[in-house]
Amino acid sequence: MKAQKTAPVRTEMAVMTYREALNLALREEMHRDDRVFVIGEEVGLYEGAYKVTQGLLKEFGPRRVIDTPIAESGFTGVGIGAAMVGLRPVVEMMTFNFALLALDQIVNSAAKLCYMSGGQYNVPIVIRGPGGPAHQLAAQHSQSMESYFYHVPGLKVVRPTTPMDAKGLLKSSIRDENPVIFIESETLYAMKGEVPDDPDFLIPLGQAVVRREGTDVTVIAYMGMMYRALEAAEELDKEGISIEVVDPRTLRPMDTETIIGSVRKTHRAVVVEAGAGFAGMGSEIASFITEQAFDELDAPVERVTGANAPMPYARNLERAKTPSKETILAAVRRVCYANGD
Amino acid sequence: MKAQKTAPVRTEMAVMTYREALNLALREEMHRDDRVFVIGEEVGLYEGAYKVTQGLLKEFGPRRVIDTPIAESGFTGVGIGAAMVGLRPVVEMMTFNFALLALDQIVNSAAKLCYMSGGQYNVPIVIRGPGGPAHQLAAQHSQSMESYFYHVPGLKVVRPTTPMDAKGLLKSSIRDENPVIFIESETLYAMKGEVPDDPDFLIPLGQAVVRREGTDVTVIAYMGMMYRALEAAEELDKEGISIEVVDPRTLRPMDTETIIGSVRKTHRAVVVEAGAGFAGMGSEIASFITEQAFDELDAPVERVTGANAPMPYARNLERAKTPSKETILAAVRRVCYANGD
Amino acid sequence: MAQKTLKQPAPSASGVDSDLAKRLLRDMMLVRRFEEKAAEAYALGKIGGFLHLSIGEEAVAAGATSVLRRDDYSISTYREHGHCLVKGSDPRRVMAELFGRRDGLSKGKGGSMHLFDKTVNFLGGHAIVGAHLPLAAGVGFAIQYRGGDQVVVCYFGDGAVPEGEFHEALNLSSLWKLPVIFLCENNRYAMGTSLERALAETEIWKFGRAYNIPCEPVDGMDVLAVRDVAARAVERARTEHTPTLIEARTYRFRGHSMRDPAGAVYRTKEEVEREKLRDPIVLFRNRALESRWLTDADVRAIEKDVNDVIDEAVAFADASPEPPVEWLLTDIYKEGAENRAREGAENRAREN
Amino acid sequence: MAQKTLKQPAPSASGVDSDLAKRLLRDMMLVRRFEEKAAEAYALGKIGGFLHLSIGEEAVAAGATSVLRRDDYSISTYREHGHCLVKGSDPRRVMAELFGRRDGLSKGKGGSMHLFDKTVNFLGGHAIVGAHLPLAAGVGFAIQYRGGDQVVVCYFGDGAVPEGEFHEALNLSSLWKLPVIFLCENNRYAMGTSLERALAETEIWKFGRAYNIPCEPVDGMDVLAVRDVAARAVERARTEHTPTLIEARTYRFRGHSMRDPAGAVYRTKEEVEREKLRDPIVLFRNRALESRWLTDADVRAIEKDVNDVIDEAVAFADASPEPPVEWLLTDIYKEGAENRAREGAENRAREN
Ligand SMILES: Cc1ncc(C[n+]2csc(CCOP(=O)(O)OP(=O)(O)O)c2C)c(N)n1
Ligand SMILES: Cc1ncc(C[n+]2csc(CCOP(=O)(O)OP(=O)(O)O)c2C)c(N)n1
Ligand SMILES: [Mg+2]
Ligand SMILES: [Mg+2]
Repeated sequence: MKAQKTAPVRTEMAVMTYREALNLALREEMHRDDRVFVIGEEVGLYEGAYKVTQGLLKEFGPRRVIDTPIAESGFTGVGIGAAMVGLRPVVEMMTFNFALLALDQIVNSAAKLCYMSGGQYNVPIVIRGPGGPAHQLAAQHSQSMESYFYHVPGLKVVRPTTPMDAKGLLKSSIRDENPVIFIESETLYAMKGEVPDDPDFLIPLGQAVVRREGTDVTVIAYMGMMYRALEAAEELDKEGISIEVVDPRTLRPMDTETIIGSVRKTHRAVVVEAGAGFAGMGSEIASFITEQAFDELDAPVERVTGANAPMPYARNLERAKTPSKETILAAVRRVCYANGD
Repeated sequence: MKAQKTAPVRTEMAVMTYREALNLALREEMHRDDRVFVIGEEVGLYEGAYKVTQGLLKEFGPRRVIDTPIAESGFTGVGIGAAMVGLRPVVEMMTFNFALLALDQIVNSAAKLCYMSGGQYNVPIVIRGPGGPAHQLAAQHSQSMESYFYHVPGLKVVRPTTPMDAKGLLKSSIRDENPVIFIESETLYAMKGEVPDDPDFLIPLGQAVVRREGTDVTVIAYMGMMYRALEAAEELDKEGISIEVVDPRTLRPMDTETIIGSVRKTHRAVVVEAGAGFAGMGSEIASFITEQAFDELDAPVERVTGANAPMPYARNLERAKTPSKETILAAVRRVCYANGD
Repeated sequence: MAQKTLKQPAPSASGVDSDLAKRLLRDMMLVRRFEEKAAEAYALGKIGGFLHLSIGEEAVAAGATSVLRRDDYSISTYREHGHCLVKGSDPRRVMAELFGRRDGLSKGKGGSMHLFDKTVNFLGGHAIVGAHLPLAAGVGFAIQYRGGDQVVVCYFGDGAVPEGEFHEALNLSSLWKLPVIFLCENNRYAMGTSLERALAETEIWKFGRAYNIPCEPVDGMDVLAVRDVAARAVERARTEHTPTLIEARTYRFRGHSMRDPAGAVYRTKEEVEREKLRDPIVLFRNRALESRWLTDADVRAIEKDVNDVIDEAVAFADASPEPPVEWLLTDIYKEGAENRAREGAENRAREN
Repeated sequence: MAQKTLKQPAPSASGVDSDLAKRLLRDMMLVRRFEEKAAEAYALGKIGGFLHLSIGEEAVAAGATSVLRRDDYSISTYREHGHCLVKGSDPRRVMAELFGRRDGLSKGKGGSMHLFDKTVNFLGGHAIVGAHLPLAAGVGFAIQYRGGDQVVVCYFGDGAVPEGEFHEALNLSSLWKLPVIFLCENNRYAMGTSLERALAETEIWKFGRAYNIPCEPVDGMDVLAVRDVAARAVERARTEHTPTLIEARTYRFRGHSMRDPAGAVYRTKEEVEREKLRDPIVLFRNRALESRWLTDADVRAIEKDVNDVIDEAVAFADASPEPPVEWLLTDIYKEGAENRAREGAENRAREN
């Protein structure tokens, strides 16, 4: 993987897991700002269902690390109410599947209070937790959840792909004045990477990053799909096809410029997403690329998406549900040879 | 407006409002099938907040027309449970804004039970009510709601634009074996149109309709936007630009063939939607058109969408929020003159 | 209107004096007059959308708010004109909001259902039934987090009780000992649905027992009774961080909204007429005169003052211009130019 | 297992005879053995995802189901192996489902958390905490709609009580008099959260009072006690359409799921060991022997039978093939070829 363009230059790097990077971000922000607190199911005594909040209760005590009953709408509403009057809650969804129970609070309260009050009340809340396909958790516990949020004016939506992003984007989200939906992934928590020590290291929301430079095809992908795209890129290298991989990192607001910039160079684009394809993130990305770079495209933008089905439990079906390296390879080859070249 | 292609030929037509057409569909299906019942807030004694269920309590009694307390998740769950064991509930959302409170039930129960049970239990439920922009109801009561549903495998999503469609599509939805999200519009209830008397008149889900034939540009639009598109078409006629208007009617499953067929003829397309544009229905329609008809497009597909903002209350801001005839005209002119011609 | 000194204890509900009587009567009459004028403006098309009047229910807002400090919070539903006005909001800016004008509390973006006023800690104006109960708990949480001694009053209707969020909010508030007063304005109907058709237990206050919190019913047409029960709840919340559930039994004299003609389907004319005999303003005015807290002249002075204030509010709202169309795209996010530039980009399709 | 004749009244809970004792012991042992073997298979990687064992809680499923007819319904959470098995499902097909194989109850698409069996009216297998309570009310609604006399038993955990849907479902069931038995398996923890940290009222059965429905606690380790209280509730539901809330006090001997190692953080070893002394199988076996309902030989025969049945279930599951990959796209909708063709089109991007 190429170095991130936004990585700070003079900072010390530590190697840690994605989970530890999130944990570090939380700790740093809680030290920095007493208004920041963490609330959710099992975040305290149990130290998080996925251990993202490990050690926080011990370090910050029960005033700032609050275990809740199972009442997603209730405790999300508590977070929003607290944010209205100036606190900075970080609400953990044990998994984002359960955020549907709080969706009214998120969409009709958090996202709209600033607007409806003419800017009097803003809602600086972060709602975070894992989402997306996980291992054999089946239909109710394994699904891409971002589609319920990125359409909504008033929300910001983040999907951090690397440990470094996990830290830098979570810190920016906590400091943001607006509601931020921050969707991690169970399948990435154990992944290791370099993370700056600097407690002021931030990655601004709304900036995409070029993960790998290339000249022939732009592949846009995030989270697990980004890593599959990198694998596909390595393989295509051998065939002499040079892939540029762009990771949006923030889905709302979307950094269209970086993506368009890359497509202007490569003239071909493939968008990969794990979720069911119909009207997903890929549709939007394909649309704005086509609108803004139509005359420079040598082939229609290809969407590689998960199958249009709920997530099955059986291992083999589950494997078939989500895009593989092979489906990415096939799509890239289509945009390369269908047209132009 | 051109006659609908799917309109039956030998049936008697009655002129009635969209509201009456829905009411007629409910009554016919309740007469036809004792398993059909209507449940929701104010559907009985009050005869519906928007009078769609007028007369039903008197005609069918309290066994089949059930007033509920304000408990959207609860009574939607009741509908789903009843459907699992063979009834055919029609659940009214007083307005679709409140469906967010029941979204978990809709997405994680209704849409997935058939799949998770390996086909043992299906959920023949219709969830219906008005959605979309309404007059000065502000951010929480005036928003496009279809985006929360059309992405979800296992659901069908219907948006009926005319009184005839209201009847034919609602009847098909009630007879469908699957959960159908049927989103009407407060702004259309009083609209009049011809509706077949035939109690077996059905419009199949998943069939788009050409509302107006034309040769130069295909405009895809539904609900209120469809009527604005027709107005724009009349105006453009005078300039010698011939518009074909296609109404998808069902958003999931989407009738891509009819839309692509039209675009193959016109080589240009504009998609109009009332909702906030980012990652909306227009993105999907623009995407599949581009994928499937790339070489035949003379210009990139244009999306005309509502502003990316919550709905404001003030009349002038509200007007500016939703696409107008003028924005449609401008988009059509762009696709006409930008390229090709 | 609300007390200005923060540490002063809430006045006892007994021992009514002339000042207090004036305030309570004035508050109720102000709300009544405001809403009568709003109804007229609605008929003239100056107000759009939904307009929900609290006429008949003014004693709840006036009584409860009279024991609050200015730095206490209140939060409400879409039927909130009264709650907002008695908390101290400028009637002119409230009316301008209903008119959808730039000088409205929310710049005209919220309307009648979404009044907010940060200057008096009025937290809205929420139109999803039940959704603001968890928000109230969150405000209570924040007070506790900061070690403050404020309280939050959360007004809601009987219709919110069957919603899941009622249960979640009460459980969390009890469990965490949050200083929240849940004040149910039980007007016996949620739109056209009477209590009996909505709840397995129609004595709403009894739900408090399930959560082990203090709870009681009160005559919501008696402003002093409301004041009394609210004073005790506020005291408990301030000193012991104990939430309370109060059921104020009241009645709305008008229809659910201006679109619901007096509600003849679901209740009888006789019932409405009978309830109007309990008009909280008439009841309290008579009592105040009888008890010599007020003279006839006092009442006339209040009446005139209120009429003037509301006339001025209407004139102000009428004179206030529409919000500039660019405001469509402001206040979506709280942030500087960078963010607005992005929103602008997303709105490209619309703008050109 | 469940009775076949529909109109026969439920047997009285007193007057235990040898047949009933055999059935109860066998049911509990079957569930225990099934789950022990499932745990082994999980360790071997044959079962994936989450696996939640009900070991220690078997008396609730066995006792309650013993008073149901085959045409009665039950519905449950993700900790539902026991509820499904005792309702009469074929252990081979249940195990195959856990293995994700084509002969599983749900063709391998549901897994451990989503068992469904239409042949025995077992309605799932729901993994969103609280979400199946309204579904249960809906099934009760359908029974009433059709004028039937079936009942539905809805199992749920103590963790579901703070959820809004608990409140909504109980209110609706009471209001509409639905034949639903809400059977809370209170094992004192929701994952790592003890009752005291989740609920303002820890005596869960008392919530029934708020909805004016019959409610009582029962020792969930005593299969006869559960049977007794369930029998009364079923009788009320069948004849009077009255819902009931039962709180069965039980304990899970294992961790929350296979990924939670026995749960050492949130409870003490001593507590777990102490609770294990109340093992419902041991308690009932001893009592059955003492009461001469069963002989040692009976117990040994049941043990052998159960072991054989479960061994066979494992062998069956092992032998069952993976579902064909085309099944990824079936059962999304119940319909004919037309619809699947459309799904196919939508999946174009993936397939080529
Ligand atoms: C969640 C939700 N469901 C439905 C509605 C529509 N609705 C608006 S007000 C109302 C009745 C509320 O009655 P109540 O809580 O008693 O308050 P009241 O109007 O009597 O003051 C309903 C059903 C809504 N706004 N929100
Ligand atoms: C709505 C929702 N929130 C959170 C979860 C995650 N979760 C799964 S099981 C569980 C604990 C449930 O405890 P309880 O209801 O007591 O049942 P038990 O596991 O003890 O049988 C939690 C929090 C979930 N599945 N659904
Ligand atoms: Mg009411
Ligand atoms: Mg438990």
